[in-house]
Amino acid sequence: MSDREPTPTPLRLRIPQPARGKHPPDRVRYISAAGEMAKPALDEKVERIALMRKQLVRVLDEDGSAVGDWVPEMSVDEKKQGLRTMLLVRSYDARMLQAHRQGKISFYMRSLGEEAIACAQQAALRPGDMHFPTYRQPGLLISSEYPLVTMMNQVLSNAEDPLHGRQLPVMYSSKAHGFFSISGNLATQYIQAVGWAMASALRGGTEIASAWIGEGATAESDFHAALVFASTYQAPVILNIVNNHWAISTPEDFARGASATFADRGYGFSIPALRVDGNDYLAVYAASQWAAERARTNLGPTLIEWITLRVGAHSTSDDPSVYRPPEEAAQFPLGDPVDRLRQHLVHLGEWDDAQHEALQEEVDAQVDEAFAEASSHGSVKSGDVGSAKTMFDDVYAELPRHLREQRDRLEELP
Amino acid sequence: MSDREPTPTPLRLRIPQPARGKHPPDRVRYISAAGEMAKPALDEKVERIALMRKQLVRVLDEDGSAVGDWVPEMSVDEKKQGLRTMLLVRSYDARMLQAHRQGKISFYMRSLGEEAIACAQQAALRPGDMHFPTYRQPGLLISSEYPLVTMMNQVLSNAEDPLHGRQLPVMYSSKAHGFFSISGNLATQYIQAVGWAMASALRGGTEIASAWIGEGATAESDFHAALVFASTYQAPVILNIVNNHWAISTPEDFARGASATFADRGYGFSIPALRVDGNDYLAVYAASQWAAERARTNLGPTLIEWITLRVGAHSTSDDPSVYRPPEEAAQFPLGDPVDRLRQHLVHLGEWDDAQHEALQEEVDAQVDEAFAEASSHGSVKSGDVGSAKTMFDDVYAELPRHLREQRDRLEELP
Amino acid sequence: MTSMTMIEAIRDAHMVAMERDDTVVVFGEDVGYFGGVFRCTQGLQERFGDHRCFDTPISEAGIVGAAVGMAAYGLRPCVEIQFADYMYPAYDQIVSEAARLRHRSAGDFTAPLVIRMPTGGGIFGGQTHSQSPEALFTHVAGLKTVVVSNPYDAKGLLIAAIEDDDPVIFLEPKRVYNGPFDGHPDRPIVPWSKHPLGEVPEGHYRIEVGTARLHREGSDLTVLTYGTMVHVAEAAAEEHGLDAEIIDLRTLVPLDVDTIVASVTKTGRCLVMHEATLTSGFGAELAATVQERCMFHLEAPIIRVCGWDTPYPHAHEWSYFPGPARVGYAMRELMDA
Amino acid sequence: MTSMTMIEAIRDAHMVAMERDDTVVVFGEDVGYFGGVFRCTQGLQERFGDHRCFDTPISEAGIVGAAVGMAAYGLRPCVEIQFADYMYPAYDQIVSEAARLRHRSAGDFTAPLVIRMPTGGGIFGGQTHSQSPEALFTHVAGLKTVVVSNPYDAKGLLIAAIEDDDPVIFLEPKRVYNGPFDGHPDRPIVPWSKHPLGEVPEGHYRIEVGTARLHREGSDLTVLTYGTMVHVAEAAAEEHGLDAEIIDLRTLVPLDVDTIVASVTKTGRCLVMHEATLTSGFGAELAATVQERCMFHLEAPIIRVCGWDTPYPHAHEWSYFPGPARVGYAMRELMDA
Ligand SMILES: Cc1ncc(C[n+]2csc(CCOP(=O)(O)OP(=O)(O)O)c2C)c(N)n1
Ligand SMILES: Cc1ncc(C[n+]2csc(CCOP(=O)(O)OP(=O)(O)O)c2C)c(N)n1
Ligand SMILES: [Mg+2]
Ligand SMILES: [Mg+2]
Repeated sequence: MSDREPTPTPLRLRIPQPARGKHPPDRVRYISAAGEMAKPALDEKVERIALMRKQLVRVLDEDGSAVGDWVPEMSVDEKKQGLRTMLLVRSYDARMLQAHRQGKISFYMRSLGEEAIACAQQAALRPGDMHFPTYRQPGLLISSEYPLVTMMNQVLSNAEDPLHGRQLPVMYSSKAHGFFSISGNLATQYIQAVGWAMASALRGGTEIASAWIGEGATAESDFHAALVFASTYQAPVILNIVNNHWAISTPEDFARGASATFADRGYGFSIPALRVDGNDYLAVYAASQWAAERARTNLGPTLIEWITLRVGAHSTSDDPSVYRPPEEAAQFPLGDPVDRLRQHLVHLGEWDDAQHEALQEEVDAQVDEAFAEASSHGSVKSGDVGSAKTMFDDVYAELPRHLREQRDRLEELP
Repeated sequence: MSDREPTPTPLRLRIPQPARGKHPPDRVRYISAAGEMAKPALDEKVERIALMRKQLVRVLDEDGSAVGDWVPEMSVDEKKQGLRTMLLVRSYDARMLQAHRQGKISFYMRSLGEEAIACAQQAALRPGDMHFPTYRQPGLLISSEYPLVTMMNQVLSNAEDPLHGRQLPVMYSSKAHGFFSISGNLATQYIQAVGWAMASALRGGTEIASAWIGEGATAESDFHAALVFASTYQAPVILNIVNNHWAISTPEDFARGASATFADRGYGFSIPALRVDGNDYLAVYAASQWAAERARTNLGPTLIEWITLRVGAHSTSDDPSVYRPPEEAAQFPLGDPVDRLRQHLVHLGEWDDAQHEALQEEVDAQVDEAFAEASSHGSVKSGDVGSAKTMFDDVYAELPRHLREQRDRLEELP
Repeated sequence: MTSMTMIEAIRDAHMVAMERDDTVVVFGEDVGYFGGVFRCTQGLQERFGDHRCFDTPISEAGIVGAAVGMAAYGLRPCVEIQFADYMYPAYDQIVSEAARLRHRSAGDFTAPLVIRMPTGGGIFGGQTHSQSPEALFTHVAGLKTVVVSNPYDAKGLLIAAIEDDDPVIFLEPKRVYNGPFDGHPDRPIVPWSKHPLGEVPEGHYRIEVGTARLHREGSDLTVLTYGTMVHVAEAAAEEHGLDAEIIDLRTLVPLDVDTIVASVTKTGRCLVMHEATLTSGFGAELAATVQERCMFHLEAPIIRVCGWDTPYPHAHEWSYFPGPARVGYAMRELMDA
Repeated sequence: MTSMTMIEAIRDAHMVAMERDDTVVVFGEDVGYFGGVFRCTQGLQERFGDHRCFDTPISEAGIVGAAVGMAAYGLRPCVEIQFADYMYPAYDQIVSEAARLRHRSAGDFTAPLVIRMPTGGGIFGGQTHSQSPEALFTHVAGLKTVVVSNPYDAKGLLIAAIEDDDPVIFLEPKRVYNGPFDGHPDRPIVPWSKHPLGEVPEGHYRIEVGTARLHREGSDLTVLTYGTMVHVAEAAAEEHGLDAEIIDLRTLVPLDVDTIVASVTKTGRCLVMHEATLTSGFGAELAATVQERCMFHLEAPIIRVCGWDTPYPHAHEWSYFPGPARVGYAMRELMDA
C-alpha cells in the first residue's frame, strides 16, 4: 500500500492553548439572545433537542425583562427569595475568604459568580430529592435553609463541626437537606447520583437525584459510567455540568476537546441536553424544572451544561494570575447573576436601590452573627477541634478491636 | 413546590431485556441498501457525518456486485487474497476449536463470522501501523502473514510459545506485525492506542494506531478516556467498535443504552463516526482506508462501528444456548463475510466453485500442516510447557534479588 | 441440612437475604438473566423480578459507583465483579467512596454493600482470571474483607455480610466452588457432597464477620491461612505427618487476633500461607502481627508460603500455586529450625 | 553543587533527563503551561515546547493509559498524578497494564515510564490530599516503588527512574518539598538551604533504584523508614537520646535487604515507621522480612509506628501523624523490652 502516498505527512497533535491572551468574551461559545431558544416538549426527540446545541436557554434580556418560551412561573416573592439567597451565598463566601486571609481557617473554595445555578436549581427541586454536589455548590445548602453556623463550624473544623473536623473545609454533608457528602475525588459522585436515582425507581419512589460536576472533571471516567447507566436504565436524574471555563489552570477546551459544547456529550447516549445561561436565575430555574419534570414522569435523564465563569481563584491554594487574564470577570458576556436578577426585579418595579442596600445589610448582618457564633467555638487554627479520639469513630459502624487498641494507644501517649 | 403535581408518578427503570425471543433480524438497527450511503470528504463536518448515523456503509449488494461511492480501488488479486485470508482465519479457528474439544488446549475464543473486519482493515493499513486488538481479531495477524505455527504454539502454551506459556490462549503479541499484546482486562488497550498514536505525532512520525473494542466493553471507563484524549489532541487513530451484538450473555443494548447506535458516541467528542457493514469485505476495506487517510493527513481520529454477529459462543467456557436463539446466525441479515466476497468474485467472473474448493483444501492443508508442527512441540495439556523458571523472567528488565531468591527456592523444592 | 456446592450455598444465601429484606438488590455483569458466569445468582431474577436482580453494562466502576449511590438511598446492594482481576476499574469507588463514606459524613450517609468476586487460580485462567487481591483491600480502612473456603461458611458469611452495615469485600476462591481442592490437580476431583462442610443448613443463619474457624487442631505448628489454601494446608500436614493446627481466618479485617495468639502461643511455630504474591501480601500483616504479639513464644521465624512475585502464569500454574509439596517442605523447615 | 528545594531538584532532574533524551515526555494535570500545582514541572513547556511537556484533561486513567501506549511506541513518559490520593482511577492501567506488559508480551512490548505523585500529610490537606498509598504498589509485581526524602536523592533517583526500563512509581512526600520536616509543626520551618541534603550537584547523576541510604549510624536500634519519617525518626532519636541507626530505604521494591539485615543484626532491635495506615502497610512487609532473616538476632519484637487505621483527618492531623513523641515513646518501649 505504501506506494499510494509517496510523501507522507509528518503527524502533529493539537495541544489546546490556554486562552490567556485572548479576549475573554471569545471564550463563551454560541451565545443566543434571551428568549431565542424554543422550549421543547418534555418528551421531544433527542435529535431535535440536539439541533439546538449551539443555542443557549436565556430568559433575562439586557434590560432585565423575562422573555420567551422558557419564562418560568415564579411569583415575585420567589424571585426576591432567590435574590436574597444569592446575596447570602455571596456574603457567606466573602466572609469565609476573609476568615482565611485572617488565618482562621485552613482552606476555602469560593463559588463567586456561580450562585444562580445552585440556588435556582434547589428552588426548582423538592424536599426528598438528593443532590450529589461538587465543592462549588454551597448555594444548594443555603437555599434549603441549612444553618449558616453549621456550615461555618465545618469550615472552621471546630469542636461543633458536624463532621468532627474530618473533612477539608467546604466538604459539607447533609442527608436531611438533600446534600450528599462531598468527596475530594472528582467525578465519583456522578455515577453515585445515577445509582441513587436508580434506587428510587427500583423502589417505586418519587424522589429524583441531581448530579453535579465541573466541566473539567467530565474528562474523568466516572462521568462515562454515569452516562452509560443513566441511558441504559433511564434513571430519573439531572446531570449538571457546570462549565465555569476553568479547571484550575486549564481552560475548558482540554476536557471538551474538539466538540462544540459539553451538552453534546449527552447525544451519543440519547440523553437530551440543554445549554443554559447559568448566570440567569430564571433560566436556571426553568431548565431545572423542565429536567426535573422529565425525571419525575419516567422520561429519563437530562443533561444540562450551565455556562458561567469561575470568577475567583480555584481555591485559597491557587494563584490564577499565572494563567488567566486579569479582566476576565469584568468582560464576561453573561454578566453577574446577582446583578441580573436585581435588574429584573427593578424592571418589574418590585425593587429599588434602597431595598437592595437594606437586603445586603440584613444578609451581611446574618452572616456576621453566624460567624460570631461559629467562631466562638474556635477553629482548627486555634486548636479547638474537639477530641482526637473521634477520629476512630465511624470508620465502621462499630469500633473493631484493632481500632480500639489504636485509640487506647493514642490516649496512652504522653 | 410539592403542590404542583398532586399525584406523583412512581418511578420505574428500563431494564433492557435480552432479545432471545425476538426474531434476530430485528436486532440489527438501520440497515441501508448497498451503495446507498454517500462517501463524505475526508474533512467533512462532523455534524453532516452524524446525520448519516442511521445509514450503513455497504458496498456489496445481494447479487455480489460492488456499488456506490464507497467501492474501493482494489485489484482482483487483492480481493482473492482477502478471500484466502478469511478462509485461513476460519480454518485456523475451526482447527483450534477442535483441538479444544480434543482436550489439547485449555481455552479458546473464536472469531467466526467476524473475519472480514480484521482482515480487510489490516489490508488497508500499512506496515509500521499498530493495532491494539481484542481477543477477537486473529485476522490481523493472519493477514499480515504472521506464522500460523507460532500462533498455534501460543494457543497450545507449549515450549515453543513465544510468550512462554504466560498468557491465556489467543492473547497473542507481535510488535513486528503491528499487533499489541492483548490484555485480559477489557478496554485498557483503547486509550493505549490513543497514547501510541499521540507518541507517533509527538515525534512527527507517520505511523497511525488502530484501537479495537467490543461493543459491550465500550461501557468501560477507558473507552471514555480514549475518546477524550483522541478528541483533545486530535490523535491519528482509528477507533473501531466491533458490534457483534453480544457481550457474553448480554445483548448490545446494555452498553448502547437508549442511544440509536454506537457510532453516535463519537459525536459528543466531534469525532466523525461511521457505521459499516462488517461482513462486507469491500466496505470494511473502504471505510478503514478513509479513516486511515484522515489520520495520516492530520485530520484526527475516526470512530467506526462495525456491524456483525458473534456466530459462536463467547469462549470455550460459555454455553450460549441458555441465552440466545439457536437460529440467530442463519437469520443474520448481513450474511456471511466469506460467502459474500466469494459471491462478488463469482459475479466478476473471477471465481468458481472448483477454485473455491481448491482454495479451501489448500488452506485446510496449510492449517493441518501448521498444527502438525505445532503439536509436535506438545501442549499445556501434555505438560510440554518449557521451564517454569521462565516465569521469573520479564517481570522486570533485570531479575531483582527477591525474584532470584524465589526462583532458587522453586528449584530447590522436591 | 442439605449438601450443597459453594455455588449453591452462595445462591441460597442470596435467596434467604432477598426474601427477608426487600432492600437487598443484586446486580453485575451477566448476573441477571444468565445467572452469572459461575451461576452464583442463577434463579434470582426469575424469582424476584428484574427490579431486584439485573444485568449491567460492562463497567465495574459503574457497578460499584451505582451501588454506593443505592446504598446511600437505603438499599443493600450485593454486587458481583465477574473476576477479582477486574475489580481495578472499580477501585476508586471502593477505596475513596464505599470505604470512606460513613467516616467522612460522620455517619450521615453509609454504604452497606457487599462486593463479591471470584478469586484465585487453579483453573488455568492465566494472569487475569487467577488473582487474589485481598491485600489491596485489607490496607483500606473502612472495608471488611472476607474470604471463604467452604459452602457452610460461604452461606453464613454472605448472609452476615449482606446484613452488615459496612461495606464488605467478599472473596470466593473459584477453585473451591465445586469441591475442597487440596492442591493435587492430578487426583480425582472431590465434590462438596463428600465433605462435612458441604452440609448447609436451610434458611437463615449467620457466621459473624470477624471470627476465625479452627479448621484442624494440632500442637506442632500453627498455620494461618484462608480460602483454598486451608485445604492445601490440611493435605500438606497429613502427607508430612505433622500435627498442624490450621486456622481458617475467614475474615482478614477485622482480624480474629485472639484465636491466632492462642494458637501460636500454644504451638510456638507459625506458617502463613496464601495464593497471592508474597511481597506486601496479607501474609506480611499476619507475620508482623504474630511476631508483635507472640515473639517470646516463637521457636522459629514465621515462614510465609505464598504465590511468587510474578503474574500468575497460565502454563506454569502448578509451579506458581503453593501446593502441598511446597507447603510441606516449609512445614518441615519450620519444625527443623 | 547548588542549594535546592526538593521541588527545584525534581524540576532539575526533568530538565537533565529531557535534555539528554528527546524521547522523554512530561504531562499531567496542570503540568504544562502552569508548571504543576506544586511547580515541579515549571519551565519545561517553555523550554522544550508543547510536544514535550503538556497539560492533560482531568483523567488519571487517560494519563497513565496514554503513557503506556507512548512507552510501547518507544517514548519514556514521566507523568504526574496531581496528588497520590487521585491515582485510583489510574490503578487498573498501572496494575494490569504498565506492571504486566513486559511479562505478558515476553519483552516484546515494555513500559518504561515514571508516575510521579505527591504523598503524605502534614499540610492540612484532609483525607484526599494526604495519603501514602505505597503498599498498594509494592504488592504489584512488575512495579518499582521509590519514595524520596530529600533534594539530593530526589534528583538522582528521578533521573535513574526515567532512565529505568521498568515502570517506576515515584512518591514525593509533599511535606518535605520545601524543607526537612521533623514532625514538629509548631517550630519554625527549616529550609533545605540549611541542610546538607539540600546541596545538589549540577547536571546528570544517578542514584540507583534499589539502594537504601544509611541516614544516621547508631547501635541501639535500627529504624527502617522512608520519606518524611526519616526526619521524624532523627528528631525522635535525638530528643530521646537514643543511638538509633536510621535507614532511609528510598526504594521499597526492589528492597535493599542487605543493608537492612546488616543493621538489624548489629543492633538487635528494629522499629518500622510510615505515615500510611498500619494494617497491610509496607511496614508489615518490613517486619515480616526482618523477622524471617534476623529472628535469632532480635532482642525484642519489631515495633511498627504508623498512621492509624482511619482516613487521614483534617483537624486532627497531628494526632494522626506519627510524630516524634509517638515515635520516641515506641523507641523507649523497644529499648525496654
Ligand atoms: C480524581 C481527582 N483528580 C484531580 C483532582 C484535583 N483537582 C481538584 S479540583 C480540580 C479542577 C476541577 O475543575 P472543574 O471540574 O472544572 O471544576 P471547578 O473547579 O471549575 O468547579 C482538580 C484537577 C481531584 N480532586 N480529584
Ligand atoms: C474489566 C473486565 N471486565 C469484565 C471482563 C469479563 N469479560 C470478558 S469478555 C466480556 C464480554 C465482552 O463483550 P464485547 O466487548 O462485546 O466483546 P465480544 O466478546 O463480543 O467480542 C466480559 C464481560 C473482562 N475481561 N475485563
Ligand atoms: Mg471548571
Ligand atoms: Mg460483543
